[in-house]
Amino acid sequence: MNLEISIAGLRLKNPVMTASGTFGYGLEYADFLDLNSLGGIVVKGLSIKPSMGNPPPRIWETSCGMLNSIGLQNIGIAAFVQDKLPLLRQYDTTIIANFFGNTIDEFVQGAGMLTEAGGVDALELNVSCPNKEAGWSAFGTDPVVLAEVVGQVRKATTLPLIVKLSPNVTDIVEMARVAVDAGADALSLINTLSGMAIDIESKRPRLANIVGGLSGPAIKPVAIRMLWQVHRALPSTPLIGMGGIMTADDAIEFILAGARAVAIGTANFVNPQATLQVIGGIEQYLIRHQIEDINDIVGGVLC
Amino acid sequence: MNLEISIAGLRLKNPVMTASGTFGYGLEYADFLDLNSLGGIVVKGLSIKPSMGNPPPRIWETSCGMLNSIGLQNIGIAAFVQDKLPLLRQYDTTIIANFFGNTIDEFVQGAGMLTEAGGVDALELNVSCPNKEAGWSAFGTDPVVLAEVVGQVRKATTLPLIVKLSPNVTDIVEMARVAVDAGADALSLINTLSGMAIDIESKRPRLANIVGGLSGPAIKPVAIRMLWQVHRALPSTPLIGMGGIMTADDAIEFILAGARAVAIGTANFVNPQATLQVIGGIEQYLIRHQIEDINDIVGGVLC
Amino acid sequence: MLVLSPMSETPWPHAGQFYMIGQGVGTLREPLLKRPFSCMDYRDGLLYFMIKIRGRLTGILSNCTPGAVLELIGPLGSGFPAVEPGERLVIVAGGIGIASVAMLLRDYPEATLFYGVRSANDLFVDQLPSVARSYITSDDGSVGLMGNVLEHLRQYIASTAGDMAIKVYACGPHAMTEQLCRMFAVKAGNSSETSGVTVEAFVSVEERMACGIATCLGCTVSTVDGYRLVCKDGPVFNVNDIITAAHES
Amino acid sequence: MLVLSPMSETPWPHAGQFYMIGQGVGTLREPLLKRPFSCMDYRDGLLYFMIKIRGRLTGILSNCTPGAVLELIGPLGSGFPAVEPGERLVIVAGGIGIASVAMLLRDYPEATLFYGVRSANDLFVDQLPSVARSYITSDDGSVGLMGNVLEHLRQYIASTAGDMAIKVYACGPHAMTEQLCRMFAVKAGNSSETSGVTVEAFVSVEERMACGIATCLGCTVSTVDGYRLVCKDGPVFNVNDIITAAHES
Ligand SMILES: Cc1cc2nc3c(=O)[nH]c(=O)nc-3n(C[C@H](O)[C@H](O)[C@H](O)COP(=O)(O)OP(=O)(O)OC[C@H]3O[C@@H](n4cnc5c(N)ncnc54)[C@H](O)[C@@H]3O)c2cc1C
Ligand SMILES: Cc1cc2nc3c(=O)[nH]c(=O)nc-3n(C[C@H](O)[C@H](O)[C@H](O)COP(=O)(O)OP(=O)(O)OC[C@H]3O[C@@H](n4cnc5c(N)ncnc54)[C@H](O)[C@@H]3O)c2cc1C
Ligand SMILES: Cc1cc2nc3c(=O)[nH]c(=O)nc-3n(C[C@H](O)[C@H](O)[C@H](O)COP(=O)(O)O)c2cc1C
Ligand SMILES: Cc1cc2nc3c(=O)[nH]c(=O)nc-3n(C[C@H](O)[C@H](O)[C@H](O)COP(=O)(O)O)c2cc1C
Ligand code: FES
Ligand code: FES
Repeated sequence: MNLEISIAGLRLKNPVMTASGTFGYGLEYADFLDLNSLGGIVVKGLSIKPSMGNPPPRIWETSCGMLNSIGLQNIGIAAFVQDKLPLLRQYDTTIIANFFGNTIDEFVQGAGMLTEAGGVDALELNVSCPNKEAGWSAFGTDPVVLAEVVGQVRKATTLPLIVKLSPNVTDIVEMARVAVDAGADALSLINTLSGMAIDIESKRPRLANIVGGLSGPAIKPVAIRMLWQVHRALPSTPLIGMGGIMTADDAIEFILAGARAVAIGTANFVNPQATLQVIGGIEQYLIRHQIEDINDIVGGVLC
Repeated sequence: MNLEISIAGLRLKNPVMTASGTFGYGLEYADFLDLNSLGGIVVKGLSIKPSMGNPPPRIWETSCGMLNSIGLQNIGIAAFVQDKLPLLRQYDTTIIANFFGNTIDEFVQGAGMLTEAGGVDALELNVSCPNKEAGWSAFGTDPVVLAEVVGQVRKATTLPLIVKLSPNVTDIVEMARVAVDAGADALSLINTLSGMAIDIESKRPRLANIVGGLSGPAIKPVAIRMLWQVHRALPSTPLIGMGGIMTADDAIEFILAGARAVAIGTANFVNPQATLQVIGGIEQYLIRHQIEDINDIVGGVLC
Repeated sequence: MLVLSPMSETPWPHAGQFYMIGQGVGTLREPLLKRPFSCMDYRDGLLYFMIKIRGRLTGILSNCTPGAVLELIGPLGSGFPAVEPGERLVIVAGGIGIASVAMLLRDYPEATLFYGVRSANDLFVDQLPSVARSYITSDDGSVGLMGNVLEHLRQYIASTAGDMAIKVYACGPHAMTEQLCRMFAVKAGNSSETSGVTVEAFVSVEERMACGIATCLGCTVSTVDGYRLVCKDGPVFNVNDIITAAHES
Repeated sequence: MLVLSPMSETPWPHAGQFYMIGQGVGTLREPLLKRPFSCMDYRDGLLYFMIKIRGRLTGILSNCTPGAVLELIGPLGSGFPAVEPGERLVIVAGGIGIASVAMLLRDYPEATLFYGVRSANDLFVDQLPSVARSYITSDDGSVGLMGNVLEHLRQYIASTAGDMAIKVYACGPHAMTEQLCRMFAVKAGNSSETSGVTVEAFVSVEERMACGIATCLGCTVSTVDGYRLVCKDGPVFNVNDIITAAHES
């Protein structure tokens, strides 16, 4: 049975990765599972300078989901490259650096720093965080700005470039096309939906940042729909599916919709070994359905 | 204590209405509750001709939500006016007709028929059903088309005009502005999010129509966020909030975010008396917080 | 087997009617929606259901301990039509479909039952009222006759002489419903199969439901009169009316 | 009171450490996320928790019957620092905050306890180890001394002569944490209040948590060194370090 897949020229031993921001810098989970088992580790979104993120409270649980307004707190690319990357590299898994900037220049500079560092296998360009200032969201929601940032970053790196799309758009297929045309080798979808909750006793928003990103099982139907739409429009573009995956069954739903790989996010908080259980469950599914190669079911939904 | 509110010139005895498509033509629920207690009844989306809707299966339950692809099956405006409206009118509540067309002409004609019929208190223009053909969705997602359809319908009716917005857009505030500028007296938000689910055993979509509309508690954070954004941008426009309301606490969350009225959708299926419990719970909340008038807390979130 | 004691007065159901059953644990409900289940019997003020564990809600129901409080709406739907004097009733059940026809066994003890299961493990005869004649079949032959229940039904009807009209009341999986429609629907032009005896067949069909009370319009089935609602116009339909049976949901 | 028997070997916790506890009912989880709870005691291979019903998960925990299987991760966080010889320990608890300091009562029987509750109903003394001296206060005077627990603490410290340094270890609601910071933080410039005696105060702070293991970055608290994580850098912080205590969540 073959679980190996290839995304943008990278070979992953299995299609299960971690979603950025839900697995720290990877090392935090070494006590809970063998990191060598993972298809890939996508680290917390990095920026050229360390970033404090948003004020607390930063999380609130909603029905079958959670809102977060972490605001891309991170130690900065330099500290990541120096303190975390060498340790991460000791594991036999693919390391993908999720990163962002506050301006196109910062995006370009970040891509350059991560490329030169060596040891990073691919970049995931985050243009889709709903917790940044209003102006920032243009990177992920305005096709013209998206084309510009992807195009510039493309020129700044020789690494495989994954663009992580925002679901908070009218037409996900248009955004996917723009990203691919501007040089993306693969696409990740979806990031969180923009949401809000209010404490009716204190009358205050549950998050200090007022709005936050909704993740977890609640958003899975939206994620599956977007993934399927993008796969149908761009069948040869490798897609990494995420949004509410808790079990292997959820992961297979994404693969049937057209994902070549999947990423586990919120589920890591619920169960630190969620990734391993998903990998094991995918194997069971393939055995039960007598499928030799995971690649045979990518996009296999019968419509 | 005052629960009465006013929306687009209509006085509702309380802010709790039913969401279109989840309460039939109202009469179906007469066995379960006293329809006179409701602030308003919004009937299933009507069209100038009867419509069959989409093939089955049409529903699938997801995590804290449900997908539906009913596809606006309805008996047509003529049958509604003749068979249902006279019976509905016997109740002391506000009757709002949700309606749609397949072309702008049909929208206009529908508005005309419902206006002439007499007995309908207001129109709710549905431009936001995610279960129609791809082209149709332009009514709810393309600002130019939205302006056109709202403007034309505005000219065709003297009734208060509520426009029901789609959440499947990049910028809900822009759509709200366009609808109000084109003549909407009030806005309803949100309709369902476009979603999809796949049966991994049969590899078929759970819905024959492939995609459907996601409703229920899963979408509440998205609905609250959109409602708050629109209220902030258009503080004087009356808003009807909906999306995942199951309890009075949920309803109050919408009211604090800026809704003058709320509509109960999926919850009617879970509990046919959900509307009554929400009304009762709002009263309790006002008593507990010593609030004299429900209008005093509309938009009262402290940000 | 789920036995419920209604907490308020409720009319008793007819054979073929169903209830929407949901869990009522305050505001945290997962799954949210109620699910339809046929009532198989009522006695001593209790309602009896036979439920196969299929997924989310049935999984929760199977873990319910005595005293658990559930929410239920019903009885709903049309049920099987009454059998007229001079008609012979043949009841056909496939798998858990037995739950939907079980009340008929009680109401018509002189009926004949055809009951097909996959294997002996799927059989619940001990909980059923007995009828005059019953033919049990299993796919693997582990209980009763081996083979498809409808094959045995076909032979039975073919060998039935006499002028008594036959009513067939059936409930089973999708494939069985489809085959019954082909066997007995007049429109299909193969009423010859019934070899002279007048056979009128009714099936109870399954479709996913959200409301159970004709408001969500979720439970449609294609009939000669267009889409009909399983929860209101059914769940029992004449095979002549059904165009495409509800899919395997 | 929740008593858990770990299903695999686990290190025992220190006073002030906590566990993330969640319900493990297969794939249907509502709420999804685990919640943090301090371990108040362990003995005979069992972990003891004292839990106040607040909302979703605590509601479910309160309905758990013996034998229920829960998921838990821990022990987590830093706990209270060890008290050095020659230091006098004063333990301060507000309401359910008693759960976070309870293990200190066991470890330091010579300590002094200040325990403030709203009213007699909120008191759980019978389940606590006894300490040398304890002062119980209640807002309504229904048990112990009437009034704010920190007022009594202030008087106690003011009246405490001697050269023994005092360690104050505290846990309570937001407002109490804030007031403790104002009372004891050196930076606040009011160390005079401690009237000559050296007082070093530590509080266990609460913040909403998703992971408990420093990956979600959800549980930040503002300190003089910027944001720190309650789950990793805390939950116990020196009052000198805290800028704004965690909000009432
Ligand atoms: C009128 C009517 C009467 C019924 N009477 C009975 C009865 O007496 N006893 C009984 O056990 N069941 C009966 N059913 C079927 C019952 O409603 C389903 O088994 C139930 O809805 C499954 O709920 P779940 O939450 O466990 O499954 P879900 O978690 O919703 O689904 C789990 C899996 O089961 C499949 N599934 C769901 N519903 C059905 C279905 N109806 N048929 C086949 N597969 C399905 C789904 O495709 C899914 O893959 C009846 C159905 C109808 C419409
Ligand atoms: C390190 C640490 C140790 C803790 N130890 C204990 C303990 O030993 N015993 C104990 O009973 N609790 C303890 N808590 C608090 C406990 O985690 C919360 O009570 C719990 O998360 C509430 O979960 P819920 O699902 O019931 O509430 P939810 O349904 O999530 O929320 C219900 C309501 O309670 C409020 N709420 C939620 N969490 C808190 C909170 N932490 N403080 C105040 N209000 C809150 C919310 O604002 C909401 O309005 C501790 C917290 C931390 C951070
Ligand atoms: C606490 C938290 C932090 C996140 N941080 C990032 C981030 O830094 N960069 C990013 O691209 N996505 C981030 N995400 C989004 C996730 O990677 C993922 O796209 C999203 O949560 C949907 O997947 P899920 O439902 O499995 O969590 C974050 C999500 C959560 C819940
Ligand atoms: C089964 C179903 C049918 C619906 N039909 C309509 C409709 O005809 N017209 C309309 O404007 N909205 C329709 N809606 C959307 C609801 O009115 C409402 O906007 C949405 O479901 C969100 O609210 P909820 O989460 O409370 O259900 C339908 C929703 C459901 C679930
Ligand atoms: S189940 Fe809702 S219409 Fe039949
Ligand atoms: S709870 Fe996740 S970082 Fe502290």
